[in-house]
Amino acid sequence: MLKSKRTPILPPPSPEKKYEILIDSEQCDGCELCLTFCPKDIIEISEDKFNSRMLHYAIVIKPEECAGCRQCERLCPTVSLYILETEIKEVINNE
Amino acid sequence: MLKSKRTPILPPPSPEKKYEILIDSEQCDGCELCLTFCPKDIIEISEDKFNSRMLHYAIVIKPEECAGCRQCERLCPTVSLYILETEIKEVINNE
Amino acid sequence: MNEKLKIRFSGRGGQGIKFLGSVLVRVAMAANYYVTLTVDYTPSVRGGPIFCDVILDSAPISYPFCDKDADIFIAIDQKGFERASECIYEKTVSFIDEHTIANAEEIIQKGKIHRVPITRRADENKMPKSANILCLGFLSQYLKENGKIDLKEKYYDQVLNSMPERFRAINIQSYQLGQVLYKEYVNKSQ
Amino acid sequence: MNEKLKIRFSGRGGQGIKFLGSVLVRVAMAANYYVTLTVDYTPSVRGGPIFCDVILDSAPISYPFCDKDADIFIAIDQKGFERASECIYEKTVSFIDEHTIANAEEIIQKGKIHRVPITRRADENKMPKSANILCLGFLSQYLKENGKIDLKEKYYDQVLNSMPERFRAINIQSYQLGQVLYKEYVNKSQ
Amino acid sequence: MSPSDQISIPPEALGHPLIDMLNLHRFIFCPGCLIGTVITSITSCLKERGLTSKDYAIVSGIGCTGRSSGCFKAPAFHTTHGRAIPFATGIKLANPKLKVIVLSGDGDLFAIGGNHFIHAARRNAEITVLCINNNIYGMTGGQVAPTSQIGDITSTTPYGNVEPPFNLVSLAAAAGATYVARWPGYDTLRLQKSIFKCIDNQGFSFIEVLAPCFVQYGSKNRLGDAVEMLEWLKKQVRIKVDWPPHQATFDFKKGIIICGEFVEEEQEGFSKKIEQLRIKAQNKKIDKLIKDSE
Amino acid sequence: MSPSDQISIPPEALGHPLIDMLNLHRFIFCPGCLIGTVITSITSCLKERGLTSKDYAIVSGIGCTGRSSGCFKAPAFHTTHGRAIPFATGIKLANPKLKVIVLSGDGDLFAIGGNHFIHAARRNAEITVLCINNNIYGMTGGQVAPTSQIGDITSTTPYGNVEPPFNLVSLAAAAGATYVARWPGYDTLRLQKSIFKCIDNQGFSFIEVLAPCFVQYGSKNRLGDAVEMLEWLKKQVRIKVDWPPHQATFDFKKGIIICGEFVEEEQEGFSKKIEQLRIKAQNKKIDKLIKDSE
Amino acid sequence: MSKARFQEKRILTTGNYACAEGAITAGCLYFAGYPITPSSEIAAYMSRRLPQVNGTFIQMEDELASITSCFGASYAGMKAMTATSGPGFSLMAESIGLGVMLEAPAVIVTIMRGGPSTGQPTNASQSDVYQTRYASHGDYEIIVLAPSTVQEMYDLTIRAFNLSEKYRIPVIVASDGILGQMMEVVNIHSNIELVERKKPQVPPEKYKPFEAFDDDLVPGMAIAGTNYSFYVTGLTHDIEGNPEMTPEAAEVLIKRLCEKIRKARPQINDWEEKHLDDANIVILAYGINARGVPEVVEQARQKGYKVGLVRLKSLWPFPDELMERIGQMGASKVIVCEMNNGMIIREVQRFRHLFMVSGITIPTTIPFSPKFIYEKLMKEV
Amino acid sequence: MSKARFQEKRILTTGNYACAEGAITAGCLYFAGYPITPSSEIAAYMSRRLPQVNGTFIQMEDELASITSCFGASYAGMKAMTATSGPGFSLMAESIGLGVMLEAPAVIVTIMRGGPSTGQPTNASQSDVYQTRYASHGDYEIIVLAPSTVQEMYDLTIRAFNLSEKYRIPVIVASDGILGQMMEVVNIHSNIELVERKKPQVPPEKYKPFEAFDDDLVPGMAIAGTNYSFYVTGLTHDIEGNPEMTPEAAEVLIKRLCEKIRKARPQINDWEEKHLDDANIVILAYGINARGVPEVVEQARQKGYKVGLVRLKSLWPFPDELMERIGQMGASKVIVCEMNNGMIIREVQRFRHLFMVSGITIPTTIPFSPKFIYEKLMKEV
Ligand SMILES: Cc1ncc(C[n+]2csc(CCOP(=O)(O)OP(=O)(O)O)c2C)c(N)n1
Ligand SMILES: Cc1ncc(C[n+]2csc(CCOP(=O)(O)OP(=O)(O)O)c2C)c(N)n1
Ligand code: SF4
Ligand code: SF4
Ligand code: SF4
Ligand code: SF4
Ligand code: SF4
Ligand code: SF4
Ligand SMILES: [Mg+2]
Ligand SMILES: [Mg+2]
Repeated sequence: MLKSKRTPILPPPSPEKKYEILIDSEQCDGCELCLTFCPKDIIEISEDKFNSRMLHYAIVIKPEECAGCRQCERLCPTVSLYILETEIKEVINNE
Repeated sequence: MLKSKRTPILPPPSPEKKYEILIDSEQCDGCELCLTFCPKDIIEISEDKFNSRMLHYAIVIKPEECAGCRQCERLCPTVSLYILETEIKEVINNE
Repeated sequence: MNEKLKIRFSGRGGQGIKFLGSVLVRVAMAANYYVTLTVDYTPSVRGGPIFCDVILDSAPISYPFCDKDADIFIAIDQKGFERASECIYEKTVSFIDEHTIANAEEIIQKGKIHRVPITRRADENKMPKSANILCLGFLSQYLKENGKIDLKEKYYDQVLNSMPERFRAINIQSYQLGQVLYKEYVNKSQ
Repeated sequence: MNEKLKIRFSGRGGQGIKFLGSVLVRVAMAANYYVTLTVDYTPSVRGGPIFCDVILDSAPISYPFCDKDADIFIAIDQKGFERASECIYEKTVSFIDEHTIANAEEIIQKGKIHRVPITRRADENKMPKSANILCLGFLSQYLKENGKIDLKEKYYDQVLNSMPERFRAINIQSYQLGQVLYKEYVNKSQ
Repeated sequence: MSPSDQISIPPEALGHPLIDMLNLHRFIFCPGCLIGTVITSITSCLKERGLTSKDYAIVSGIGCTGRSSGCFKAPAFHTTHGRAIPFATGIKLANPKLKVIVLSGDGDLFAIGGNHFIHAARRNAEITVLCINNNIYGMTGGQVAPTSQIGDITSTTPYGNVEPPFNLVSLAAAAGATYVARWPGYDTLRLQKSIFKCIDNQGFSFIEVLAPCFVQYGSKNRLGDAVEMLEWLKKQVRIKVDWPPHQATFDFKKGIIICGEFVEEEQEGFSKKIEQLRIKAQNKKIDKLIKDSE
Repeated sequence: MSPSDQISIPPEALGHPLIDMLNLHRFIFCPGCLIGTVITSITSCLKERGLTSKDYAIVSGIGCTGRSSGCFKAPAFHTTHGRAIPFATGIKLANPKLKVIVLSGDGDLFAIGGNHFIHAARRNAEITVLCINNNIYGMTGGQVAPTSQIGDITSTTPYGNVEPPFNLVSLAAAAGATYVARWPGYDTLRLQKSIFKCIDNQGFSFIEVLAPCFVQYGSKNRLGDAVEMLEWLKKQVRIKVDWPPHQATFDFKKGIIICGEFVEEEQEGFSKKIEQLRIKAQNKKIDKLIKDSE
Repeated sequence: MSKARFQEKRILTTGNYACAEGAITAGCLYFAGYPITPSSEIAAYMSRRLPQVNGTFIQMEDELASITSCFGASYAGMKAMTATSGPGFSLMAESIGLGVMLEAPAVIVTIMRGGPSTGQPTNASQSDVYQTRYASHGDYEIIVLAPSTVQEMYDLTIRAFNLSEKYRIPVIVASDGILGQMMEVVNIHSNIELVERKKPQVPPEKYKPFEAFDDDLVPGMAIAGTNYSFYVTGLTHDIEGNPEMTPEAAEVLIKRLCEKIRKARPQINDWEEKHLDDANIVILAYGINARGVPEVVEQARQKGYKVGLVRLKSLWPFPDELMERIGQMGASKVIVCEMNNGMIIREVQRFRHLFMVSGITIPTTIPFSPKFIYEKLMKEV
Repeated sequence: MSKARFQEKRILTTGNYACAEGAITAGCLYFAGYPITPSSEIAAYMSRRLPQVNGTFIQMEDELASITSCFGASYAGMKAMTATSGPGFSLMAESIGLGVMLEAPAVIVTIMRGGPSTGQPTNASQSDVYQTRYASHGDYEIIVLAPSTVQEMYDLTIRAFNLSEKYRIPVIVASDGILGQMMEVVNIHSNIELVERKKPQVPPEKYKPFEAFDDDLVPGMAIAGTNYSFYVTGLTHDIEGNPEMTPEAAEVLIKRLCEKIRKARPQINDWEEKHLDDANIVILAYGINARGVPEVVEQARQKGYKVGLVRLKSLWPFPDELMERIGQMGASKVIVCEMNNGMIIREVQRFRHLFMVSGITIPTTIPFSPKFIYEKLMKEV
């Protein structure tokens, strides 16, 4: 495992937004890029699960801490990962 | 004709040497390079003579003033011209 | 009559299928057979299908491919399987990975098909990259117990031991794992 | 019978031989003949040999070269002459430059050979580069006086006058010089 | 969202915002290879600029990166090895309205294709060239590239490479490119900023993207797996502003790679100039010209 | 010696000191073309260094300058258009004792042959490349070259050239040449000094010799005859010392051409490095290697 | 097919200029080339003419770039052309294969000069005839036309564009140094048929770049800058353009690519014939070297010899059917005249079961004169 | 001719390695190449081996450079080789002509893969057979060998060097992706005949680089770094190397260059034959695709069919004499089997006056299996 996981890009704090990290595990290669560059250690590679190509894929371990910086999304080389952003206020209004 | 004929390369003064300018007029193209860059105006293109290719060739008009800088020799693109250098002293000695 | 054996291994790029074949032909050569190894592969990015045919013969070999006449077919990847399975005929014994290959039975419908957890076993043993040599051990055990030709353990040993030091231990381990898997498998299925 | 005339011009690169040919075919086209012009040349550095064949015919032309059947051969350079002279046969009338070509008589030995001071005359008149159009004038005069076909002065005029302005005067002058040369030459040699 | 939920999300359902602009089945790169990252970076820039597939064309040569063009849902061209740039030039000149992007490998663009690169840069042809510099020939099995460093072990330098690499940034600048940048492939934010500039630049633009191939380059030179190599790369990267291109050091041995934007110049592009020629030409009389050239 | 005497001196009798090293009948250049001058300059340097034809080889590509190799009495090679440098590289590597000189045109070396140039420079292959830059394709009838200047009229730019030229000096430097100079062709003294340095340099050396073609370039751009053009050239030349290569302006329109020596570096040459590889290789065991690669 | 109207006229011009003007007539708007004797005048002419008609001329850094950029331009919707001669054609070898695979229309003019290698740059030859057919690696069919007159330099260049658009394939006009440089009168017709490439036959969502719906096996061609997205590749591919690495995929694709040309042979093959009905001996020639033959045939006929003439105006695909017809019509011998060491004669020899084949095949640079051919003929009658 | 001694041994290796080791055996000291699947292992092997034997390996910037630098090395006295596959060979087209003109010995290995264009890089094919013969412009003859086994990859590479040195011409070894990658046992013989190029036969003052004194029409070759001065050019030249632009010069030179190979056909042509004496049908194949044929022939013979076999080991110059012999011996049909759309079959068709010709010519990437050939054969008997 890596010693330094942080990238210099700091996520902007944003209390009004909620982020969902969506991962397509069939598409995911388990390459670890997303988690390596995530400033918040939110993603992990599953130790036991694997997809049909026998690849252990990425899973989200603490979605609530996501800062929405989208570094993972931009990096994912297989287009498997996507940050779904919802305005918390709006959500409340709608309910 | 050219306005400036001088090149920046000055011939070294050399009283003990004599220079003969040998030109192969069959080989000469009459291109004027030698005379253009000669600092002493020693060569000219013949106005009336021409060689078998109908080219008016270079002739020497005042050989005695040649400074032996060999600029003409180095420039001649047809290897038609050659400066024969003789040490005047030696010549005297030999005589 | 000639002693002759035709084997096809298939997988995907990066699984070391060609290496597996080359180890086997080396063993066979040590055991004094004529051998050929041919490879069918795709560019080395992200695991395209690959298969290789190994032929052992007591006489010189002319045509070096399986042509719907493989004695043994081993497949450890879906795409490789799909591309390679046309080698099978009524007498082929196929060992098909249990996890990585779907609907093998539908596609093949010929010969004898065994499902074996090859890649899973390698993965479980933390050496997913050694599934190829695991296959070798598996095959050697099969040949010993059922094959037309048994290449003799000592030749396997000889070749495995001549490998560069840094790979030797893991290869021998995978090889043995393969032998164990076969025995387990046989126990389970028979 | 067809009216047909085959002419070859030869010289060296830079003498404008191809241009000469192209002017002549233009004249002939104006005079309503079928024409072809073919060129044989070498790279444009320092005057390699060049020749061009002009064919005028009252009927369509198939083979566009002189093939030991030139009616007229004009040569103004040694190398060009050497390369081109095989067009000559018993009936060819050759006009060979007096100064630039040696031993033409030895090489040709066929047809009628005239020696003409073409390049010298151009040089003397300070237009060494116009020897080609001088040839045209010379030829036109010859055709007028002796040729199988006379292309008529008006067509020459028409083509010469349609040239770009900056060349027109000198070309017309050279053309006339050529005509004069022919007349002088004829007076001298007959 | 719990891990187990994820297994069933198919790509379409995932709703990735770029999915409509990409052909996922043509992502054939090794797990962790940044080629995929660069593809999505370009795609998001195109999307953000509001460009659709009728506005651009993607051209690549041959190699791992060469396979990238097929990943774009667009007019996408997989040409011959080294010839992406002239192909792209043809497209651009025939339809100057298109944004033409060349995405190819270091070997493709700078070994066999080097001449086209310098000439397109010289001409200031309005194309954007992104080079994925993985320091090796990935596709063909890890042979030395003109970007491999001295001492590198590759399939064809078993005793260590003795040829100094090109500095792509200096070369591009010397050849005349009007936009030149270099970024590590993981630095997607800066990379995307740069891609925007390329798209907007009215001349030849070049970005060198660092993405050393862990499969062919890393393994032979014992630099670890995909992630370890990026970490190793990261330590060497120095981002500079206004740095002169001929001093844009790229040296794995010294551990220094200067990144940044090195050239940013406004120069009228080639197709614009051709447009002007047409106007010039049309002011002359046709018939006269035909005669002239006869 | 009176003019009339000269007519009868045949080349042999003239006793020109270089006559034995040259093939006069292969001087086929236009009267006043400096290609001949450069040939004799090289020859006198070789002679002065005491080198004979077994010590060197001359290679050229195709073009007017391409015809120059035949002028040398030496192993002399007239190759294919653009390929003089790889041919020369082969000679050098096969026999590193030879001085290998490439003498070719700007189109040959930098249009079609540009890639070989930058790669040989990068490798620091020990060859000397002299480019006669006449700003045009001479041999084929005056088409635009990558050295023609903006606005130039040529056979293929009847409305004026719109492509900026390469700066050969900057390009050579950026590609990695270890000796780079530029001289006007008439400045034979400085040129010869430079040629000596090339011969002595243990790496890739490059001299750009300015010799605008009056036949194809001069005439179309109304710059006068051979002599007038040189005069025109002379006015623009500025000789500089220690000038950085990326600022070596060459601009006929501004009338400034910076000449001088721009790079002079000691770097071990390519064939020397290959020699070292051999030693390395021979310390490993052959049989083991064969097995490795199986 | 569209009719275009031009101003009828007669111009005296060279083969190279006629070729270039033919391209303009055909609608060529893009020329990328690299100068080479004896083709350079085509580039020079295009550099003047194209900007006048809103076209684009570019002199590339070499021939590799020239041909490739033509395919790029073609895929951006322009009719594109390049011109070269043997050495440059050699450099185009690789990308010609790309053109075949991408099914990109483009015209390549090659003005044959003396070879091999640099050879005789200013001289003519017919020694690149096999090169035009087989220079590129892999199995492919290609179309090669062979003009004999300056008029045909014009006409066949137009035809080359038409065939290229129709069959989506690079078409080669193989001329030579003499024809390129020589001057003759060209009649510019007022009514010229121009062919435009087939457009996509389905909307963008359904479009597959290599799906051929019609009998001609030619898929509709989308171009960049429209609403169509497509991926085209030099790799063996399926109808969607996906790289496919199976033997079956290779067979399917290559067979279609070859078959679309093979089956169109009746439309493509073109020749002039004379006196074939009763000919006992047929002289077969093409290009500039055919110029001496008509005279010979007339002369021989006058002497009572039953001699016929075939002048090929298209060289490839080779007109097998014509050979068979010559056999059926009863000729007992075909004499092939070519300015090379024997190329087309090898194709004709494939029909030695139908007639004897002899050749006047000389690697020279001047077309055979009527006298020379007649002499040789007399030895064969 | 010299005998070289090597350590006798048997090694299990791939075709590409065997080829490379064959080159080393033959005395190759220079390799310049550019990687391309499926030939790259040759370069990789050479990069290891050459420095061990004091040779030089260089990976060039492209194939244009690779082949040209081989000719340079050759003229500096080294035996030189390059290896590539179709796309790279296409790029070598121009300079192959240079090699022919300079009469520079060198060996070019082409490992055929699926084409055209990028095609199927990892698959085998035989579709570059015509390219090996005709890629370059101009009239020339060339030698092409076609190995069928890994052993022949070794043997024929050595032979390629020998022929190349003997006739001073680039010699091509045309193999394919399967053979290059496959493993078999190679016997390394202890006694191998090696040929070295003819040296200048006169002292430096009298030396003319293209003057051939002997019947074989091969001039002695001077190299750089000796006392010989010489000028060699790709332009048409006289015996001194002076560029000569006359038709006569072209004819003289080209005829000699072609003739030196044509007249050596009996020495160059090489094939394996079986059962020709009484064969009614002959199966002709070559390269990897010949591997299935022996089984078929034996099987057919067992069934009583008079089937014979010819396996070409050299493709070019094409063995016309062999065809004539097949005709004389009474075969009524020749079936050509090749993994392409029909190439060598066109050559064989030139002998249709002697026998019928049919073909199994498929642009596939897998060699024909015995079963498949047998089936087809049964339709022909
Ligand atoms: C003419 C030709 N020569 C060689 C090749 C083989 N080839 C394919 S890709 C490649 C190099 C790839 O390197 P690079 O461009 O760096 O791409 P990468 O795979 O590293 O992304 C080579 C040599 C080819 N396809 N065509
Ligand atoms: C492959 C190829 N393309 C084109 C040519 C034609 N050609 C010969 S020389 C030349 C350019 C010459 O220009 P340059 O190198 O500048 O030499 P110069 O004549 O100006 O000295 C060209 C395009 C050729 N011989 N081979
Ligand atoms: S970056 Fe993408 S492919 Fe890699 S582990 Fe994360 S989600 Fe999976
Ligand atoms: S957006 Fe991605 S990288 Fe950023 S914090 Fe959330 S999970 Fe981590
Ligand atoms: S050596 Fe030549 S240039 Fe110098 S002064 Fe004498 S004649 Fe003039
Ligand atoms: S430089 Fe040489 S060729 Fe020119 S005029 Fe002088 S002597 Fe004659
Ligand atoms: S081989 Fe290297 S460059 Fe190619 S896809 Fe794999 S990691 Fe990426
Ligand atoms: S055309 Fe120009 S470059 Fe060529 S020889 Fe003449 S003057 Fe020199
Ligand atoms: Mg790379
Ligand atoms: Mg030039």
